Amino acid sequence: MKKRVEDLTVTDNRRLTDSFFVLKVHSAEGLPEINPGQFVQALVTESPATFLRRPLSVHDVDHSTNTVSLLVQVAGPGTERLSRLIPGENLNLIYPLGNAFTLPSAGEKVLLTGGGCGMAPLLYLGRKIHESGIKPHFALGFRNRSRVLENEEFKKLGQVWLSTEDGSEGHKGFVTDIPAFRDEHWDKVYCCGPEPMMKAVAAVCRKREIFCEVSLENLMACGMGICLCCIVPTTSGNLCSCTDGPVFNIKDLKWQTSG
Amino acid sequence: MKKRVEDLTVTDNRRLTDSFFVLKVHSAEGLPEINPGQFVQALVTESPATFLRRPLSVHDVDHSTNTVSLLVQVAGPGTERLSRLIPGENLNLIYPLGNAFTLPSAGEKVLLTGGGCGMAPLLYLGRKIHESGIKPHFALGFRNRSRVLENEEFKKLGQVWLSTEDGSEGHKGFVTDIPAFRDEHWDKVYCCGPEPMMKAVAAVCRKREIFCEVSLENLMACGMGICLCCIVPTTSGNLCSCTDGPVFNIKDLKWQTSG
Amino acid sequence: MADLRIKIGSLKLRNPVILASGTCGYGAELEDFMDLSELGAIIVKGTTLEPREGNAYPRMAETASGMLNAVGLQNKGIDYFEKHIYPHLAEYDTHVIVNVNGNTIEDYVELSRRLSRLNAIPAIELNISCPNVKKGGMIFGTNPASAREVISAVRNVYSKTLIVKLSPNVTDITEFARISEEEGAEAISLVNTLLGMAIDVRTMNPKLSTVTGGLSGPAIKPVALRMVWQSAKAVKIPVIGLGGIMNADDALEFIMAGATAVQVGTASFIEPRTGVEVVKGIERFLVEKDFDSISRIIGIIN
Amino acid sequence: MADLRIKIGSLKLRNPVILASGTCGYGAELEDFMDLSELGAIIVKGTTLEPREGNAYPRMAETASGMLNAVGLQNKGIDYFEKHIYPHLAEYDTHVIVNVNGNTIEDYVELSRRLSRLNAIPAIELNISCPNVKKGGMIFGTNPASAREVISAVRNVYSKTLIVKLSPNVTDITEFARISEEEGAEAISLVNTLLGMAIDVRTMNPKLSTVTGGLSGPAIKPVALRMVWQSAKAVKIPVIGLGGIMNADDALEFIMAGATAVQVGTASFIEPRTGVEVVKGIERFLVEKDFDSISRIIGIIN
Ligand SMILES: Cc1cc2nc3c(=O)[nH]c(=O)nc-3n(C[C@H](O)[C@H](O)[C@H](O)COP(=O)(O)OP(=O)(O)OC[C@H]3O[C@@H](n4cnc5c(N)ncnc54)[C@H](O)[C@@H]3O)c2cc1C
Ligand SMILES: Cc1cc2nc3c(=O)[nH]c(=O)nc-3n(C[C@H](O)[C@H](O)[C@H](O)COP(=O)(O)OP(=O)(O)OC[C@H]3O[C@@H](n4cnc5c(N)ncnc54)[C@H](O)[C@@H]3O)c2cc1C
Ligand SMILES: Cc1cc2nc3c(=O)[nH]c(=O)nc-3n(C[C@H](O)[C@H](O)[C@H](O)COP(=O)(O)O)c2cc1C
Ligand SMILES: Cc1cc2nc3c(=O)[nH]c(=O)nc-3n(C[C@H](O)[C@H](O)[C@H](O)COP(=O)(O)O)c2cc1C
Ligand code: FES
Ligand code: FES
Repeated sequence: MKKRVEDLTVTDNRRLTDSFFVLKVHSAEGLPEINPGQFVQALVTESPATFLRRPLSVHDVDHSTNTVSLLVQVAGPGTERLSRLIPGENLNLIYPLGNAFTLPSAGEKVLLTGGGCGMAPLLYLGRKIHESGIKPHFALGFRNRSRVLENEEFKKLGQVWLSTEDGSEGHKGFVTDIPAFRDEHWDKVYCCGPEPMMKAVAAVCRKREIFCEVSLENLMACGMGICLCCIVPTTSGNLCSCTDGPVFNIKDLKWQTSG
Repeated sequence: MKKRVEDLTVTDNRRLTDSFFVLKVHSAEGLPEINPGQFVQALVTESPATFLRRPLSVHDVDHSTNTVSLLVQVAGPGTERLSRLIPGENLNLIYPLGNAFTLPSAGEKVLLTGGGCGMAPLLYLGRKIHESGIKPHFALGFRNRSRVLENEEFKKLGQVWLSTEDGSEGHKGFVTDIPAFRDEHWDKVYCCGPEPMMKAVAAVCRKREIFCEVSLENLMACGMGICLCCIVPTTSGNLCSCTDGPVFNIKDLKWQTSG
Repeated sequence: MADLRIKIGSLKLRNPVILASGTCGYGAELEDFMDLSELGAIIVKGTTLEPREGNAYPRMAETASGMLNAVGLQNKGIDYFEKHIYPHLAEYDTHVIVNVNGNTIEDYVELSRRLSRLNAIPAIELNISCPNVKKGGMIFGTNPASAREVISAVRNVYSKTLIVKLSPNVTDITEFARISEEEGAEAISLVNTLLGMAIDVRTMNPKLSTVTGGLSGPAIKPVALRMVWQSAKAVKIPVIGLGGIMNADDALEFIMAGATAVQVGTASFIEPRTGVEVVKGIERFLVEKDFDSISRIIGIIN
Repeated sequence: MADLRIKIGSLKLRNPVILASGTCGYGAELEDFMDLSELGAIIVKGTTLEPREGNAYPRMAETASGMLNAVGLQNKGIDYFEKHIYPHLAEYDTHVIVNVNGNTIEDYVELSRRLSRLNAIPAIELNISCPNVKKGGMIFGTNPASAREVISAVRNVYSKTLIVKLSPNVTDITEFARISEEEGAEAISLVNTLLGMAIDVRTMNPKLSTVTGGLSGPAIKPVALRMVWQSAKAVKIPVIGLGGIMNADDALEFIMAGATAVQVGTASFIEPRTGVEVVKGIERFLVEKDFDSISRIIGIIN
């Protein structure tokens, strides 16, 4: 998995909601191996407010068409500019970056949980798990019905439970309020979402002694392990979330358990 | 002629040659009075390399459609970005800026001479002179045939002589080599072009004691007379080329005569 | 509605937004774009005793998120100012402050004395930080003893509001902040431009006729903000913050770092209405966050 | 073809392009993107005697054309370096220089002594300019007496090539350049980062855990270039220029201003191949302009 810098070509840019879009980019060189949980560093040209690259998780990969999908939320000038890319334009990426989720062993029962743009890596993870012969389960949390994202894509791979904070779709509350999450047996839980959500999920998993990996979204300057800006305190000292992560087993993180 | 900051709408962007294009922008507010020789300060958004606005001469004005034309040469990142504007996009301008050419009195015989992007203000100047009942004459200089710009537009207004450095069209040499320029009587000569050209024209006019105005393209930070960066040494001290100019009578400039 | 009024010594401003010297001419140049009375104050062009032509062209170069200038205090001198410019300024419904420059201490003193007689000028900004002149300017602002001497001398002859404008081209900005306070300045403003340089690689020449010039714009904002934060903790007199302010958020950063007021400089070149936009944006922020007064957020960052 | 070779003291580099400390890890991290042997040298991570965890998160903030960092010299210490990292570095076909840091003069001396024993490390860069540590670092680099003391002490125990990395956060950079030369440094490198700060207006918190941090990137280039120009005129030892170099033109500006070599820092975060692109671009420029050697343009701006 050699890292590379490459101009990929935008093939599609689809709005999901007001602030979310899915960007598809094609590699003329042919994609390298990419593992679920890895991310790209996207160069935002034509934005005076964007000096550094922007880290984005790999949302999905189609090796047959050499296409990578990114699920992006407009958060500021960088993502706003990306939201206006049109098919045919270039997007320069450094990729594939970071470690990956630990795939489950045969016969394990797994839950993939997340919300907002944190859902991004879960689709590709779910696909890989599905390909390995395991049916993944998803617990996805949203603010309200109008924020629900890519539900149908996930349903193709496995069972999906939804939660919304206002109860306008699925269970009312947070992902940790979804009964199946609390009650059923899980061998592995994977989580990516806002920090409070990840901490809540981690707290449940710690208590129930479930293997749990989370994908962190620390501020990054380089994404390649050369700036040491993205550190996360772990039981083995400060680690880089761009090379030692972004995926961490919660047992290694020095999070105060909460929730 | 109050100055304003306004978002105008691009209605047309036409390539003339490799590096020249004509941009048309429409004012929804309605254009103010604009005089030939005045310029705009164009804001280049979406270019990380462009911090300041870019000064551009008013090339033409159509009050009936509230449209301003700009004749622009790609010189660097700012003009490059402008060259890719598409109809419907906004262009933010501060305008109208600067002084203006002194229009001829009835019956005067006038020559408008220039080359390259310096030709920009001559079309609107020629149009205004034409409207006033005087037929303007044009002496336009280019590197070679493939660089000849907007010839036809000028021909609609009056007689046009061309020169090219390689003789591939019109007279071989510089505008000052055009026989009519040297030999005929001129009441007023107006010039805008590269500095060596303006100096050569000024030298001829000085010798023949012809009224001559040139339009300078000094580096500008503001265009509104508040930075004092665009100064030009004159017989009355350093003047701002953005407010006291860009048009200057050669008798006021402290140019060493050459050519 | 939030209360935007602030005080710089005895000078009351209706809001904390001031146009910076050398970037707003004499105010008149910007009247097409905005109503100057919506601003806290304007600081007019750097003024000297004698008329000055400034430096040779080229005087400016664009840089990444900023610009270099080498204007060198071009102005027509105090006589011309008093006779031809002051009468117009006296009619503005905003405070007009004059930026004071000199080659020698005597120059500064004489000019301040002259300005103290002009009723409609309630304050001066002592510029000991101009990087674009051979004599005076930054030489005073980077040497503690000279800074002390010139501030003290001017204080002796000038009884209205005295603001000292500091240079960022120093190891320890707080030293100069303290000296200003000790010598009786009612406020300090910082920063002036950072000394910088640019080369045209194609022609192999410096881009400025003077080789070096003053760097301004967003590029310098992090440095300016740090110095304002340090200075605000070092002295009790108000700090006026500037350097790269392009919008209300930038201004709020300075205010939170400890600035009682802010100045808008280079931004006016790109968007002449920046000053009034900043006023509006600050007010909007305060209302949104439920602060009844600007004083609630001055120096909120410790 | 043009001759790109240069010399830093007794150290011969195949070209003048070096990766800057703290921005290229230990080199290995960039091997996927380029062949390190195409570079003049690499300067590995800031190293200390004891292991360090660095500062708390958040450690970085993006700014206009630049970034602030507050890494604070996170590294595993010299023991770990010697045992686990050095063996790998020793195999590179490029010069590997170590950036040396300490809290006290004794730290600097002891670390330099340890490094002098490592055959594959032909030079050290004495970092007296790190703005992100409470003790040592910039305190040495902004005080002339301390700077002299630490350079002299290290010079006594280190006989290979000694480069001193200067802080731009000073009133007069030439003073520190001269002190370095007087105390026997074979070269100076400048600039380290400018001390800056940023505030998140929405949360009303500083963006860095340490409040202030080091500003790097194109924003600081005009200041860095000016300091290199001043220093190159002040001393005879080679000056290594850095600060905001993103491409060959930027590097050429530094070389024309008097730098014998240049370092690429923050640019590698955005385009990891910047170093080799700069080498190619410099060569292209020399060929186009018909210069047979890089030495023809070093300091061509006077
Ligand atoms: C490993 C990783 C994977 C990510 N995956 C995705 C994804 O798949 N989809 C998605 O929409 N977002 C993802 N993010 C977050 C995304 O990088 C930021 O939203 C983006 O950088 C914001 O840039 P901006 O210019 O639009 O906004 P800015 O104005 O730069 O920032 C807006 C907000 O985003 C935060 N932010 C800014 N830069 C970064 C950064 N480099 N890293 C993290 N947060 C930042 C800021 O603190 C601020 O709160 C990921 C982040 C990381 C570290
Ligand atoms: C009053 C005035 C009227 C002008 N009218 C026209 C016009 O009608 N059509 C046209 O094509 N060009 C015109 N110019 C020149 C035009 O402003 C520059 O070509 C443009 O600013 C270059 O910007 P850039 O980002 O593309 O290139 P840059 O990389 O910024 O510069 C490329 C070259 O242009 C010069 N330049 C850069 N900025 C300026 C500036 N602010 N003023 C003058 N020169 C600059 C630089 O020195 C450099 O040599 C005019 C300039 C002035 C002052
Ligand atoms: C073109 C120009 C001219 C300036 N002239 C003066 C001056 O005469 N007196 C002064 O004190 N500062 C002068 N300055 C400095 C500004 O007032 C201000 O301190 C500096 O530009 C930083 O603020 P900014 O980044 O908002 O521009 C000048 C700045 C520029 C860009
Ligand atoms: C994240 C980061 C870490 C750095 N760490 C060090 C360091 O350990 N030692 C050092 O001397 N300089 C360090 N620097 C400073 C750079 O080497 C360089 O001097 C500075 O960034 C200016 O150059 P640039 O603008 O090209 O980045 C660091 C810079 C950054 C951005
Ligand atoms: S982002 Fe640079 S080391 Fe992780
Ligand atoms: S460009 Fe600013 S005064 Fe002319």
